[in-house]
Amino acid sequence: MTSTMSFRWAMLAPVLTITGVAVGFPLGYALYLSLTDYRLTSRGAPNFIGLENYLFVLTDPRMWNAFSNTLAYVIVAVALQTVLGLTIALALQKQKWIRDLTRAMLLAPMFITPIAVGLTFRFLLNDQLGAIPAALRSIGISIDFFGPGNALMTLALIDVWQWTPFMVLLLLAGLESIPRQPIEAAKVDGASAWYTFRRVVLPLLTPVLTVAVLLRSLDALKVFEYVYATTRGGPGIETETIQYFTYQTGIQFFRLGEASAVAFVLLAIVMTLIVILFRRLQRSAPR
Amino acid sequence: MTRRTNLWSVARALLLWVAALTVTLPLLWVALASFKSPAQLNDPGLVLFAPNLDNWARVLEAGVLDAAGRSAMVATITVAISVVAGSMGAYAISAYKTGGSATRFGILAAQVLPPAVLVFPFLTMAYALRLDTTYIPVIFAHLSFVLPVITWFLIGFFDAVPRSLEEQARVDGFSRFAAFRMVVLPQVLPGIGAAAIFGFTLSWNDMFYGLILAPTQETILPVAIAAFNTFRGVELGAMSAAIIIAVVPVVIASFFIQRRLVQGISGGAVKF
Amino acid sequence: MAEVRFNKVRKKYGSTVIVDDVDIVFPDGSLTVLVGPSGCGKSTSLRMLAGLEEISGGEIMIDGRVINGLEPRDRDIAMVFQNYALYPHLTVLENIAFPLRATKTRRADALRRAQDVADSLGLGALTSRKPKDLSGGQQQRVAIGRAIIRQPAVFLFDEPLSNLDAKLRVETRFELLQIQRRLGITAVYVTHDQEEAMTMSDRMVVMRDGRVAQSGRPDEIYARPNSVFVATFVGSPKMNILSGTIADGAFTSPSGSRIAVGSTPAHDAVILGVRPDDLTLSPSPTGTAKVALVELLGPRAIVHLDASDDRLTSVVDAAALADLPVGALVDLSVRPGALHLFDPASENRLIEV
Amino acid sequence: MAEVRFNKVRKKYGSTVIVDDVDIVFPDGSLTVLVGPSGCGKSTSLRMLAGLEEISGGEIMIDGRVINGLEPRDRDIAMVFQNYALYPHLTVLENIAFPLRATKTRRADALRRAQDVADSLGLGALTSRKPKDLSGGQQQRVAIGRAIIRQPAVFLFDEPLSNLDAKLRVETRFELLQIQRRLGITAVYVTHDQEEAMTMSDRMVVMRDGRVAQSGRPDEIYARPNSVFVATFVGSPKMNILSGTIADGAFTSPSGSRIAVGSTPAHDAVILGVRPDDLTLSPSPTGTAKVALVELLGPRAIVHLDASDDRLTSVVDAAALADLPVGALVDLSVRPGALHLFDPASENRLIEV
Amino acid sequence: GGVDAPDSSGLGDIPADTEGTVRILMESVPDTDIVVDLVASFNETYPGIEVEIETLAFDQMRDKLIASFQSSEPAYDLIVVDNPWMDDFVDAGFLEPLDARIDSTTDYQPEDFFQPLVDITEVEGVRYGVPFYNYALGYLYRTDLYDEAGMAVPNTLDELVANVQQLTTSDRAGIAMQPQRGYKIFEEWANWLFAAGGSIYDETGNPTLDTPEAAAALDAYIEAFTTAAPANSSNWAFDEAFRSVSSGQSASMISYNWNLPGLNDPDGASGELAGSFALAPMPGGKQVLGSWSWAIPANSAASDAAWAFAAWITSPAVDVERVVAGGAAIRESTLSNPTVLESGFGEDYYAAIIAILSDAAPLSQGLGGEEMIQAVGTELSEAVAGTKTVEEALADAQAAVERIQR
Ligand SMILES: Nc1ncnc2c1ncn2[C@@H]1O[C@H](COP(=O)(O)OP(=O)(O)OP(=O)(O)O)[C@@H](O)[C@H]1O
Ligand SMILES: Nc1ncnc2c1ncn2[C@@H]1O[C@H](COP(=O)(O)OP(=O)(O)OP(=O)(O)O)[C@@H](O)[C@H]1O
Ligand SMILES: [Mg+2]
Ligand SMILES: [Mg+2]
Repeated sequence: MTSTMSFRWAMLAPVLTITGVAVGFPLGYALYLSLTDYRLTSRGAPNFIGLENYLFVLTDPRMWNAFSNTLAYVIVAVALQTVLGLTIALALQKQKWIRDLTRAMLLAPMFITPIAVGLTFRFLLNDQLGAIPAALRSIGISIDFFGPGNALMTLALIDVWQWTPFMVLLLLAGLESIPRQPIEAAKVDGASAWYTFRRVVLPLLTPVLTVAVLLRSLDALKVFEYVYATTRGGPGIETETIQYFTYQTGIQFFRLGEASAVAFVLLAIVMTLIVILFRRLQRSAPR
Repeated sequence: MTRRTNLWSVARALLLWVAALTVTLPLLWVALASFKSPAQLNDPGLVLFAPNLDNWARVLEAGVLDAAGRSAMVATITVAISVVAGSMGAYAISAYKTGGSATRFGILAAQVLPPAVLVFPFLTMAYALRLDTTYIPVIFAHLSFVLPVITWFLIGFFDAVPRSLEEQARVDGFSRFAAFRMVVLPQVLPGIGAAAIFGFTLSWNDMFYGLILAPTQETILPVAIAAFNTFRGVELGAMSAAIIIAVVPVVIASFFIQRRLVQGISGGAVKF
Repeated sequence: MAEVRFNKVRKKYGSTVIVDDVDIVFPDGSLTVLVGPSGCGKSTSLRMLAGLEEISGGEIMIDGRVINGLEPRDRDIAMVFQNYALYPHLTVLENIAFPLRATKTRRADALRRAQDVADSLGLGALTSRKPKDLSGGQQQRVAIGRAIIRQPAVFLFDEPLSNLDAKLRVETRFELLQIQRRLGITAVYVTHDQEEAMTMSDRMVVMRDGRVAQSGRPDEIYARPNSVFVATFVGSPKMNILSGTIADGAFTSPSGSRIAVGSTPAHDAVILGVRPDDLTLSPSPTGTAKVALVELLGPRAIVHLDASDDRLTSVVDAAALADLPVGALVDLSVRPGALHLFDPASENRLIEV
Repeated sequence: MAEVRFNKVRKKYGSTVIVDDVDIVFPDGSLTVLVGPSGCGKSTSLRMLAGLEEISGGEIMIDGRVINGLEPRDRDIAMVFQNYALYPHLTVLENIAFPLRATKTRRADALRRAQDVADSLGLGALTSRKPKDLSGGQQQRVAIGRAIIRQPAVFLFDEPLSNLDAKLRVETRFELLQIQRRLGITAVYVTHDQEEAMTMSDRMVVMRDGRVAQSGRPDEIYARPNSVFVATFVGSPKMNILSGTIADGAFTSPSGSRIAVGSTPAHDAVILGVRPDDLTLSPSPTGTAKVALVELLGPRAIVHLDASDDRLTSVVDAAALADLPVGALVDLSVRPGALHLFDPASENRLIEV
Repeated sequence: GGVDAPDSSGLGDIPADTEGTVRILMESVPDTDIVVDLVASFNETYPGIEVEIETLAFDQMRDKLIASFQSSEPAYDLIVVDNPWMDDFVDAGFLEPLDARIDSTTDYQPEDFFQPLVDITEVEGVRYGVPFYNYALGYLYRTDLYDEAGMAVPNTLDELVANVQQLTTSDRAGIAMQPQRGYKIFEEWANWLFAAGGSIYDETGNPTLDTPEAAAALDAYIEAFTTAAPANSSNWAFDEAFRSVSSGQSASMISYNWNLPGLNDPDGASGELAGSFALAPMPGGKQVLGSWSWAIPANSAASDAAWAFAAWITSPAVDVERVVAGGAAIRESTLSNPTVLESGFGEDYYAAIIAILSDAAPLSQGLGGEEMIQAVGTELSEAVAGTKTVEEALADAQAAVERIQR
């Protein structure tokens, strides 16, 4: 029906308009900058240099290092959050006692600006000043949380602390909106709790779960504040993430054109990954 | 009921306790820190001490409350716009698979691009439109990531609403939009609530855009909090107090929002 | 108020044709029952008429106007869905009153009228419940209430009474009929209940695999089904069907079953249909059929018979059962004039016998 | 395999009692039909038995073991839900195979058996569809398939055939019965279909407002309903009920309707019940009742009569209709021995007449 | 002049009746607070000039400052500039040359500024700023512990390592170090480099980071870190080190000279340990210098008024007030001023500062200062983390600096 078309586009119009302005313009502008030698310290029109920035960043091992750091970080953080978030959401769903309070409490970490979270953990995890190493020492464990080999995982754990609540929030809402009947049917069909969960609850939760993982991954991809507040990319370049790398290149070192190129390389890779993954998922989805 | 059930409920309670402690202990530490003097701050084990209000005085004097008010305003406007536009968009995407991958994923672009790259175009725009003394640039910058997130957030929820409800409403004499607003939307209220809470935190927590795009002298909360991270060290006490100011009201608000929304919907859909 | 017309209407899902060039006329003010086997396209036809399903070909017209592209709300239709589709967030009363909100009725008025409708459907005490706290039958009645609160041009009912008990079903059916008759609203009614189909309808349309198999007055269709399919589909228990030959006032099947058919002309190869009610049994020690099973239905009973390789059923008065113990041998004959003959190749009805 | 016993079972939602101290025995291997008006607590009873609803009081026992606290999966039960409750994300085949997969049957085996079940239910061609792409009746059959693929101790059927057409319904009913009989599985069957209730069941339980109104063999209940409620609920069209007096072989209602009742002893005040099939009409110019409406049901017809202020129905052979045009006057009499008398105060059955 | 003039008048002496608003962006540190407190007294001289000071944390300030340069409208009229930015800002034309103003300001005594601070404000012979405050480093140590151990302040790098090793006990580290990647480790290690006799640049401005001196310095640095620094401190920066020292968990640190008053403040972080800290120049006498300078943006809307304020606040008389209040030194004369010696933080402290400031060098010269610092800091961090050998790290650092200079 033709009205279907016009209706759906009318429904999309506000999002498209706002994102068109709020995303489209900066995006286009940044794309333009990525093709120039623009520096923050340059005044007047920058020079158009074609793909030079792209050639440079694509061959820059530092960018690829930042990329793989970020990837490792995202995978570890989001995987942990998903598992923990789902477990906690399931537990919370069944909880009766002071449930609203518990729910609100568990969300608290989300409401702290990440830079403050990073700073707080920088001290909480400090060997001499922090409570956590002190507690660990009492059971004979000594870890250099931000030391070589550990720092990236520590940052991922901070991310887990702050953002598992997001997973809980989303998945809890998702769990509450899945129909009860199939679950009852599964019980009667003799399925164990685990089988019911795996074969009924999980598939029905897939749309929400997918969105949760997607959003969280994209957000984790932007990890900057924790790095900034704690390791500044060290030791060595172990925790240099793509965002930190772009920030340094673009703002600290003034080379915004080059930083924009990094951003678009990232965008291209991420979008390709998302679209491929979604095609896969869509094929196996219930709808 | 049975032993297995008991075991599971014990495990569940245990899990929730561990989760609650993991969340609260660092916050408790922060709360304690906000009452400590600089010397006391260096002693992690110190729990019993004479609380001192210097940090709080310092934070109030630094205008953190005003900053919180400004942040709340920016976040509220951002979220209000995002929820309205986002729920409509999410519905269109969910129900009609509209727009193909280009539209669906395109709106996520701002979610991937580093703020460090996007902020200068925003700034240029703000200067060009002479909006640099208003909050509009900040709100726009926040919309660039909150709106897509809320839209995506809601897609999964709209997916779960049976189409027959909307169809019934249309047969009952409503336009598609009225059917959406009066029948479909209420089914996803918990999702909208969750999305709004999340969108709010994204805006509430953003420091970078706020720093560069907000009007001079009128900092928003994360900037104010980050300001305690000075060249001469982190003012842990004051920052802790500011964190408490940032967290407590939002936790309380989300408590009521969640409770209302969950009560409002009272269970899922029937018979489809 | 409105004549509805299907004009070569067609519906495809992908390459599967679900509704295949259907032509039907629903006369103004009539109630037409749509019957057919599960999956034959009844719901799909209603949904196309309601505007919920795109039409792949042909035209649907209301009062001569093609409405193919029209939004449901511009079609002035009320519908009871097969799966109820109640609004989970609204109470019973609000569910019923909901369509009035589209017509900008004042809230108080709407709720008062909804209360009346609820009362008439025996839901008066449940008006403040949410759908999930209702039984299946109660939910179905709410769905009916929601449809009848308006006075649309066309009513669409998709098995609206399937979850009601016999007593309530008769009452509700009566209620629906009254409203439909009083307001002269054209109604299309899908049902699986033979009694409903026979008693309610002005017209009956039998569908099969997305096509119209036969349409007409229900008693006509019952009396003169135009194909084996319609013959076995309409009427319960279903018509006995046998292939064989007719000669000398008797039908004989290849396996040897014998049924007396009176003065019917001879046929070499024919399909014979006889409704269980028209198959009379006379106990006889030389009978060719044997009583296999007797199902008591209150005043009557269904007698299942083994006649050589054929399995036949007959409906007899419970009073006659004494003579028909399981294992008894009987002679079969057909009540005069109650014989149906079909062509063995096309399975279509033969010219009147 | 299993005897199921309800022992003062009670269910409350908040303060509303939905099932009220119900005692029922479902003998091992029997099929018991549960009937009752919409909302009387049938589904709730099944759900309690399945373990989906907590029991507010009393005990449910399977084979003498109290199962109140048991998880559904430990009760060894299969159920067809009133609303189907299919798994929306699984195909038809996977839906049917689910119970086997859940109990650790190998995938290939499970799917093979599911394919057999699907074929037997006429779903063979639809096995790779998702539920949303099925018609109502097809969905219901998938739900049935899912229940019968296992061999549980107890079958629970909640209106499993309500969305099937008459023909398919008879076939499926037969299929279900065969499985149940062959495996000797205790079955509880909720239905609104009188024919189903009468023909399928070994035992019938009539519920009313959360209580058992009567239970016993279906033909017994039909023949000797113990209350006006059961009398009118079982049997279709429903029993004619009149209050009045009996004297001199005739019943007279206050408004003056007269029915010949043979040699029944006199009663001052009594409720008389007579099934439409047992009410015989003899056209007579002095008849006390008038034909108001005739509904043709194929071989028979329902005749609606105005007798003074009472409205009565009678079922007559279609052949007899010629004598009964609308407006004709008739005398009423009751077939011998087919009279039901109830106490006007308690509405309970009077000792045999 | 006299009124707001977008184009600079270049005047040194600004008339007292000048009117205008000076918007200043400053870092939120105690030195800024002192400046803020002095504004009232400035307005006694210049009643028509309104001074609006916006303060931000270091990193925020930098981002904001750069953003403000993008605007066509002037956002700030007077700014403070950190030394690594100076060349880049000048190169971009952001700053107004101040030679004329400095030279024509009556009684300004620019030669009184410590020379290393002035050097930083000079790009290719032109001065673009006047010093605001310094953050030169020095060796901060616990006198009580040194006395207890009978040790003297180290004079060589080897002595430094030996001392801190000797000061290390099971519950106290000999030296709290700051090996955080980037700025921090470079800023700290450069002091070791100077102490080893090395330098960052040679006379012609070429980097000299892969010299034997540098290797020795880095070896010593790593040795001290592994043997005398607190456990698990590979990510430490200033904050952690300061807290460790002030809480008595470390015996010494290399840090900004102006930390001493804070450490010795009984109301400060050190509590009972206050008073037992002292400051010394690095072994070898040369240390790293950081410095903030006042500068006037080229697009300042009130450059005269801005200069009036900058010149006033850095004038010899006001400087005394500022230093007495706790501000970091910029003028030699101030440190020998009797008022300062009496009411300040003690003669020893000022003597040490004079020594420190007379031989100190910044981390970077020329364009790309920030990037150069980060690059070297990264390589040093690799060496400490053990992912590169000392030689590799230094060679890579050298190469990185050469690349950035190009
Ligand atoms: N959650 C609930 N809260 C309150 N009342 C409920 C709830 N669920 C069901 N009921 C009520 O309990 C009664 C019994 O419901 P049940 O579903 O058992 O009826 P039923 O006999 O199966 O009826 P039907 O034939 O219509 O399916 C109904 O009156 C229903 O309204
Ligand atoms: N989305 C779909 N894709 C493919 N086939 C479909 C889809 N929806 C329905 N069908 C098929 O279309 C046919 C007609 O369905 P419809 O619902 O109209 O049947 P129906 O006559 O109402 O049957 P019932 O009596 O069982 O409700 C069915 O065979 C069904 O399987
Ligand atoms: Mg249907
Ligand atoms: Mg029910």
